[in-house]
Amino acid sequence: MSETKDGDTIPITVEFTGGLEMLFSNQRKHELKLPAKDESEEPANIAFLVRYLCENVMKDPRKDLFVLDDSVRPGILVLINDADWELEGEDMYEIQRRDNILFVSTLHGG
Amino acid sequence: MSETKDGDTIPITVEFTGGLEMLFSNQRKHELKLPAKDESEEPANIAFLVRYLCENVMKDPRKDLFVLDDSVRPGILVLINDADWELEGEDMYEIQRRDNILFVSTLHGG
Amino acid sequence: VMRRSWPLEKAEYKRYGRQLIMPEIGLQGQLRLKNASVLIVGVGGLGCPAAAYLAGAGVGKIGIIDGDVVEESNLHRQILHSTSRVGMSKVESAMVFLSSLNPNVQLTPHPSRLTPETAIPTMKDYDLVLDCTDTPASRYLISDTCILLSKPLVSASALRIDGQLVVLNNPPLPPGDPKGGPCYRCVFPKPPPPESVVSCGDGGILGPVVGVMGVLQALEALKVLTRTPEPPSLTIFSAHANPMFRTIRLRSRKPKCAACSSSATVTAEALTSGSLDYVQFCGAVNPVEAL
Amino acid sequence: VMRRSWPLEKAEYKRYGRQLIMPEIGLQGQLRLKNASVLIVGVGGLGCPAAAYLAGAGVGKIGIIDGDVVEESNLHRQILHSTSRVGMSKVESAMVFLSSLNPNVQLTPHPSRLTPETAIPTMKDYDLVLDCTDTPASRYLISDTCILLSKPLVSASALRIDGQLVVLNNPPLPPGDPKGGPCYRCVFPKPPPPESVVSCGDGGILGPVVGVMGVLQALEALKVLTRTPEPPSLTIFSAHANPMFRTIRLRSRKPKCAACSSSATVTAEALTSGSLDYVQFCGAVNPVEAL
Ligand SMILES: [Zn+2]
Ligand SMILES: [Zn+2]
Repeated sequence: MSETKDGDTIPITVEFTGGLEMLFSNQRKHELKLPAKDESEEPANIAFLVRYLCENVMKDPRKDLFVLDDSVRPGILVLINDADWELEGEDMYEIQRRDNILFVSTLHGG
Repeated sequence: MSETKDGDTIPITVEFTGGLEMLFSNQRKHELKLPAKDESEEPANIAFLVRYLCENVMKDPRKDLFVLDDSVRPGILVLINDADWELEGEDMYEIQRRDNILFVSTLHGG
Repeated sequence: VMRRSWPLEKAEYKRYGRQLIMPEIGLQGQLRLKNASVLIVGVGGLGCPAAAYLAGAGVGKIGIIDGDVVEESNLHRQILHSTSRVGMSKVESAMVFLSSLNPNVQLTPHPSRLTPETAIPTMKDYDLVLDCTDTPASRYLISDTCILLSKPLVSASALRIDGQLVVLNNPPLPPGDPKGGPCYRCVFPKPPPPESVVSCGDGGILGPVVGVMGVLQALEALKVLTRTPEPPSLTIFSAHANPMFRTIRLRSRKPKCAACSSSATVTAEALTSGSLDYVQFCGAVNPVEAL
Repeated sequence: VMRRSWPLEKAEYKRYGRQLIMPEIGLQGQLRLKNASVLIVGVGGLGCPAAAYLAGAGVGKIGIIDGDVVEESNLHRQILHSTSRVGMSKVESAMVFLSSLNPNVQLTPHPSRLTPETAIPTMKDYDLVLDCTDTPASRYLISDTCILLSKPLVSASALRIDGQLVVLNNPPLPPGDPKGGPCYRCVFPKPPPPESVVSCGDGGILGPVVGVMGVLQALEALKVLTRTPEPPSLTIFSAHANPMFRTIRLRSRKPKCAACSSSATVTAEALTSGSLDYVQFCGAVNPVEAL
């Protein structure tokens, strides 16, 4: 996946908050060059981004704290340019250049 | 000033907060089409915007609560796309399409 | 019957003067607050500041529900309590503070945990509910009950240096009405896996972080009581991020939501009969401590 | 000399346990807080919550300065005070609250207004200052003194439904060093015309609005005491705006600033001799009430 040509990547910002950053090397903000096409040569969407993050960015072995059944686990909100992904088409949303994708883990403490 | 051709205006957002909105019909957010050139046919800058606001948008007669000596009065911060205007060239800054210009009156209460 | 010539007592004009002169509140708004009743579920890190500012503002009736007692480890963030009241029930301790801040407020103590059996009778007499609790199970229970009773809900949470705030079921229209505000299940249809849930006891919490969220709950409560509803949004806070606050546009009601849609399966009967087992639903790692 | 084997008392581990387990604070951070001293100038709407959360967090020494007495019209937002303490000095009332919340904190009362003559001796023994006052004159005086004494300053203000927050002089490098954080005069070189200045008494204030700003001051204070400085920014808050919070990037030190540049005219001599007349400088409409 890292062998795509330079023109074939999309620059995006991915952010983690609510404790999820601990699964991603304790880094809240990641500037990424995401491959423009997924494994089936379809335009990269959120589902592909989640797989890509698991395989290429996440060092923590506890993948189940981020994904479940090939999708983001319950209790994580996905926000595309500061809007709930439900407003944008959920994991079918096709990622655009300079999109900001924010993963928020719900908190329960008080 | 309202007779410029349509292509000769710049769409911008002007916002007022900290009490300044009371001088502008109690409206915090104004979507404006600012003439692209000032009275001397120079590109519109912040100094021109301030004059334009005084003459065309501000209904309140107490102009001295907004301007003093042809500039924004002391105690008002001007923010261009969420940065202090001192970082951008103060009132000489040339306004760009879709700029967000925020006028904040300092508060002193506690 | 003689009509009173002044809608507020003389001392109330004095006490609330700084709010009364604001066009955003005014006499009208102050009377709405005086006639309102708010239930605060949990007087911990969130509930303490929320209760203080709502009592200060002159909300007429405030109910407080909590089953815990004050511990020394609470005091860095639960600022209504005090060292000499360690061991007292949190509800009783909060009553001491709130009645000395504003004796005009009618306080109702509920010194026990909210359960599916007690939720409807406890919550039904209030206009508005604040979720200041700390488990997923209690959050689903409170949201479901608010839908069943048509109450708006101000929900906040905090952990370590992060916080979240959302106003739910506002406007509080009947289940099936898509114009009502979303509920907790619309936003989180499935509970998080129990191993992903971290409490403040386990993960830690910085006092001003949960404090900010609690004060914002009080503010949202005042807005719900005095203004028209705004589109649903989630405020997320992170003390070391820049900017610290971020506001997210949320979805409207989910067409198939288990609680607030026309095909809802959460009913008053299911709730009170105990057939909705929230601890089971949330799969608590340690069910004894949950809810 | 025998070295103690534990850097904190047993009761402190218990009390601060929820902070100690966080990597952002830890034992190191807690010890920094314990060894720190913070001066809170003004225990009104901002100072009350700021003082409560700093005392809760275990800041070792807290000084409180205020010349006012508690009034009934304060209580909707100044939640440290209470109805039975109306008429007591605010400093004394705050001491009652804070010592009962956390008896480990060493409290120093300064029951009088800060003046140009008293500013340096009052502020010199503290590590950090919180400006929780309510006039332009006091804001310039506190900022100037912080520059002269090389103290970082956490400044907040509020009116009606709006609030502002800024950390100044952080890092607190000597005047003339452009790497130091900007001061109040860098951001506001000239005072506002007096007719544009509105107090909370005249304009009104919503309790949770000033409350949020005060809690955020406590948070910024904890960050100054335990973390490296961040680039200067101004947080602006407006309760009815969407989003409610906005963060603005601020300028660095102004090369010709009257207080913090190499050509500064604000000196310790000028301050203590009374030649800097802040009330005059700010042109108070009603000088008796200013400062
Ligand atoms: Zn729902
Ligand atoms: Zn300066």
